[in-house]
Amino acid sequence: MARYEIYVTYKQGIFDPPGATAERALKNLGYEGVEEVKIGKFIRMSADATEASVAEMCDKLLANPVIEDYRIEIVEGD
Amino acid sequence: MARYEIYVTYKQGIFDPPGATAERALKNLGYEGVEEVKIGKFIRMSADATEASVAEMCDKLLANPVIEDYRIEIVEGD
Amino acid sequence: MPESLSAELAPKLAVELGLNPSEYEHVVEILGRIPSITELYVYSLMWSEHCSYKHSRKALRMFPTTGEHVLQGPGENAGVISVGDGWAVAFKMESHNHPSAIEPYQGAATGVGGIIRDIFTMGARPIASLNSLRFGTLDKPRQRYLFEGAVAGIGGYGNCLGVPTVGGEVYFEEAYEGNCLINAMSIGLMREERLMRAVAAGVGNKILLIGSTTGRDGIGGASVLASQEFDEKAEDKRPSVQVGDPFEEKLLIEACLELLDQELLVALGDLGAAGLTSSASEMASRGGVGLDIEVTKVPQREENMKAFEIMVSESQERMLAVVTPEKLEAAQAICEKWGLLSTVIGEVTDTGNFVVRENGVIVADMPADSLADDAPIYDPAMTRPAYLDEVQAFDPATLIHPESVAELTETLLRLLSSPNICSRRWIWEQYDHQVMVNTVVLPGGDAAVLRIGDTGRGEMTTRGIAVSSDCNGRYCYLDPYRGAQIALAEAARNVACVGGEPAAITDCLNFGNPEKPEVFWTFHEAIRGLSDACTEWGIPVISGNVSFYNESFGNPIYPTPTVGLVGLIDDVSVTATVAFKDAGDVIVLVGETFDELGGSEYLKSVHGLVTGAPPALDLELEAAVQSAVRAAVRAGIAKSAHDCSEGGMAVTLAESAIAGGIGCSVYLDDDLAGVSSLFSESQSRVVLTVAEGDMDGLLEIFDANEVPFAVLGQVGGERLHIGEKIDVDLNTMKLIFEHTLEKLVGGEMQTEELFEG
Amino acid sequence: MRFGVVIFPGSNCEQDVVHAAHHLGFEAEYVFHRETDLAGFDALVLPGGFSYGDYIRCGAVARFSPVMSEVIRFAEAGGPVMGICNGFQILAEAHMLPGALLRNDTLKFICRDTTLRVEKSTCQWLDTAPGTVLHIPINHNEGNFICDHVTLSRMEDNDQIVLRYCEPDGSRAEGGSAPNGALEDIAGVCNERGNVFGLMPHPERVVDPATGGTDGQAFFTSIVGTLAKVAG
Ligand SMILES: Nc1ncnc2c1ncn2[C@@H]1O[C@H](COP(=O)(O)OP(=O)(O)O)[C@@H](O)[C@H]1O
Ligand SMILES: [Mg+2]
Repeated sequence: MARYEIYVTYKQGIFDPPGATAERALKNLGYEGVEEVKIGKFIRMSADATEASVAEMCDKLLANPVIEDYRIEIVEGD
Repeated sequence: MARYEIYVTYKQGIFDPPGATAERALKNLGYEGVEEVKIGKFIRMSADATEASVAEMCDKLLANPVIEDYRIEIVEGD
Repeated sequence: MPESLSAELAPKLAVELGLNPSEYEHVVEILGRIPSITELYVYSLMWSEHCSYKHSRKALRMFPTTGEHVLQGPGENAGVISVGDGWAVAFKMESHNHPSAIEPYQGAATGVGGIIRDIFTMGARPIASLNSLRFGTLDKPRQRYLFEGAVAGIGGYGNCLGVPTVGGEVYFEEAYEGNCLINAMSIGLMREERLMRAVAAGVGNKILLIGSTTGRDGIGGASVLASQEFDEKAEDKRPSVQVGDPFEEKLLIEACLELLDQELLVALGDLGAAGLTSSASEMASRGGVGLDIEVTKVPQREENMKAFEIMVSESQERMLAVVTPEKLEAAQAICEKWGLLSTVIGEVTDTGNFVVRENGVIVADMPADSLADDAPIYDPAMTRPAYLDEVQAFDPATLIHPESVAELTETLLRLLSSPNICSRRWIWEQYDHQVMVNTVVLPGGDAAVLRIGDTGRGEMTTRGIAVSSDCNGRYCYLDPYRGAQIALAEAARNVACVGGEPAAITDCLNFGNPEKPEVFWTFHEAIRGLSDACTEWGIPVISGNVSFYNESFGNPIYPTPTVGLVGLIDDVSVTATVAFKDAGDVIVLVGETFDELGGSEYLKSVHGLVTGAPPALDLELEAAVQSAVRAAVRAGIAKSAHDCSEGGMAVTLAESAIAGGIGCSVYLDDDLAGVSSLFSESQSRVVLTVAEGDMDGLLEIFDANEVPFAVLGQVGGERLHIGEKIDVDLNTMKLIFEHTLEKLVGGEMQTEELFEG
Repeated sequence: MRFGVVIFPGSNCEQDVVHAAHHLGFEAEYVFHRETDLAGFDALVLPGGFSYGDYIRCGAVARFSPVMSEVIRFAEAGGPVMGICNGFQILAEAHMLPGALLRNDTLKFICRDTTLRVEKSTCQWLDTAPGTVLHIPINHNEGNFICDHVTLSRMEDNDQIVLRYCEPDGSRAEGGSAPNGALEDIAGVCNERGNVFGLMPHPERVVDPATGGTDGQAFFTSIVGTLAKVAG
């Protein structure tokens, strides 16, 4: 059983409406030094599976290859 | 200018329907060893701001302190 | 026998859980011993204000609850009326105020989820929702956050279910700043014979828990949030916020309706406030039977949950069914088909006791009927609040009023930019209001109209229902008796404007702390007013909800008895909207305008005052006006119909012109000062338009109903022209009217600036 | 003419589609997502809704329902498939149609009438003349169509863009006419062959004049002509 953390983000060049809106809102709140806010997904799971198998889960379901990239990290294994 | 990564997740004990759905879907796809899938937000930004100030942004806007926790990481500073 | 708490601990815990010492003594008396911890939790919740109506029950008996259409009155999960051709409609309104003040999106979403469960529990398919909202003013960021979040939550939940949200109302007033109101109404449709009641029966039958897993979310929510005053510490109660799962609810709807279609259930109940406890004990006490539940069978999403936690958890999207052993397998197969968990957690017994076991060991054993029926009933003290004399004595004539055409026109624009009057498009565009393809009259007018029928099965009718929810809290603050009557009058008038005949209402009575005599007096007066009008007009109350302790920082909200009304329409192809249609159509006022500026939006927007006596209401005249309007609409004569409410005649005309994209030219011949003529909120008025050739027919209808009326002028042009009073072009009005709300929400400007800009 | 209307857990416009078909005199039947036999249907519709709650991404889970491999087979054999709203999202997730649907740029759910311009396309589901402006409501949170440049120019070259949001006069506003931020105002696209079609607006809501209008009728009637041509 290992614990995985998966980061799903929009591909370079894909406009990210929530990120853009958050950036504008933060600036409105007075945080002017904020830039390039991007909002993606952060998925955690425990899995009796190899990293390759987790990558497969991402390719199939957890990320959409047309618009998203992902990165997998193993937090702890045993 | 520093780059921050922020991980927003539901607080302990709060039900996470997207996570539960993902878990069921993965199991249906044959990944039976998957457990405790939780889906949160992964936010990246560049900011000319201190970590304390980023925490403030989280409290005010990026996370919902009533139901979510967050963690901030500095990726690179200068 | 379950293990009692210690004699020292029990009374202390009882107080902490909200039971007062005499209520605790009563529990001991019923049980003949000191309660166990599970029992104490169960009683404290079942006897909480929210579940037991202990302060309101007596006053609610004033309501008339029977009538020709009523199939099920108050007492079940929702009321049901027959709407013709064997079709029946179930409906109810409920508050989710306090959870929404903590977390507006989830609070509002789970509010919608809860009321919709009440509807399909009755065997009806939810077909429409309405929402009645109150917030503080939008110049405060927190209020914008609450408003935006609540609207998103209502949409997020209802849209996902595929139930159209077709109407509602919203007001922004300082009085709601610390305590917003989120009242959700749901309406469902069924064949009459399918009506289901949550009555457990049949010794040996299985108790089936269907739907989501049980967690610690919302533990004690009902008693903690809804049964005490709301203060700044409320944020500490965070863990009790629940996250809604509309997807699960959608599956529950489909599965439960299929279970009922196939006649596989003996009883069905939803798990709402106080969770398993209230649902199971109500089913048992209604059926006069006992239940035996094993808590370890309940599917749990968290570890090490205690028996009492499982019993009182308010985890959402769960239903409880009673099934005979023979039909169990078939029933579970349907749950499985819809991807839902279903678990037998107990059995119906003949003991009359509600027994809870943990691994076989009894942890609670209570007479089932004592939970529902032995709850305390109070007769709270009442005192007429002193402020009433002062406000009612105020004479608006003592103020300096605008008089010139320029001033009056500017005043109208100011009213059109009032957040309480401007277009609500920003709200309803976030709601799917068309799914099920039965919405005949969309939001944006007076009442929404829905066609009756099951499109999915091709069982269509020409019948329809008209629905509206209304309550002007300001009027109720200035005079709760009259204010409550006006709430009903306005709802009924809105329904008359689309050709509907009022059939029944539901209500949601939002008030402050009932233990304060002044608050309770307003509550009692509101019910009395509503009851008197309901009786006079023959409109029964078939369901409702009381929400007390709506206070913040020690001040009660305006008394807000929201009325949700359902009216009947025989032929949905003949209805009317508020929009002016064609140039040359004659504009007619049904009813009469009086010098009644008390409590008006004009006094508030222009003078910053909430005072004066609210407009008078003549019950007989109101009924006659509605009947005349309904007849004109049903005869196909009325090309538009719009009632006068907040903002008065000028706003009514402006709204019809904006909606139709065509102006009008009228003259108000009423001997009143300009402001009264234009902005008075006199009741029992409706503006109709008819083709010139239909005037004779219209006059006949007026004659038959003996209503006062006046011919005001004609539709046409691109301006709103009110002789000697107002002259403004349509576009100016439209821009202000249509965009105020989104701009205020965006924090882009304050009302004042918007107007100046 | 017999439509199969596929129900996924969380679909909620299936009865609307069936009603539209019935209103126009066609047969329509529900197909539950676990079914694997599509024999007897002339055309398939994937209706709107929130399949699997739209969790993870709209359409992401539904794509793996048992019926989907049959839907793909049906389309590959030339059978006409139309995805409306969530149905479009599912077809895109299943790579039966190009592109993806992001969150509306307003970050708000939008339910309102829109004006759409019919483009010149190979779509078998719509024989309305290019340039015609139709009034059809939208109802979605994620209808912001996007694809990469290569895909876009390929779609343009192949006449795969079927519908664009437009101004009431048929023109496209400079800053875009799409209420949701969609790339190039795209509201509906088809595959190269023209038999698989996805659109965000809801034509089924404007088929029965009692509750809407009639501008959506062509989306159900055109396919009859197409199929007749193929058969003939
Ligand atoms: N919260 C809301 N949700 C949905 N529709 C709303 C809401 N508030 C107002 N509306 C709609 O906006 C229109 C105008 O509302 P309102 O001014 O309260 O009408 P009236 O004065 O006729 O009761 C109505 O169609 C109403 O249903
Ligand atoms: Mg009205």
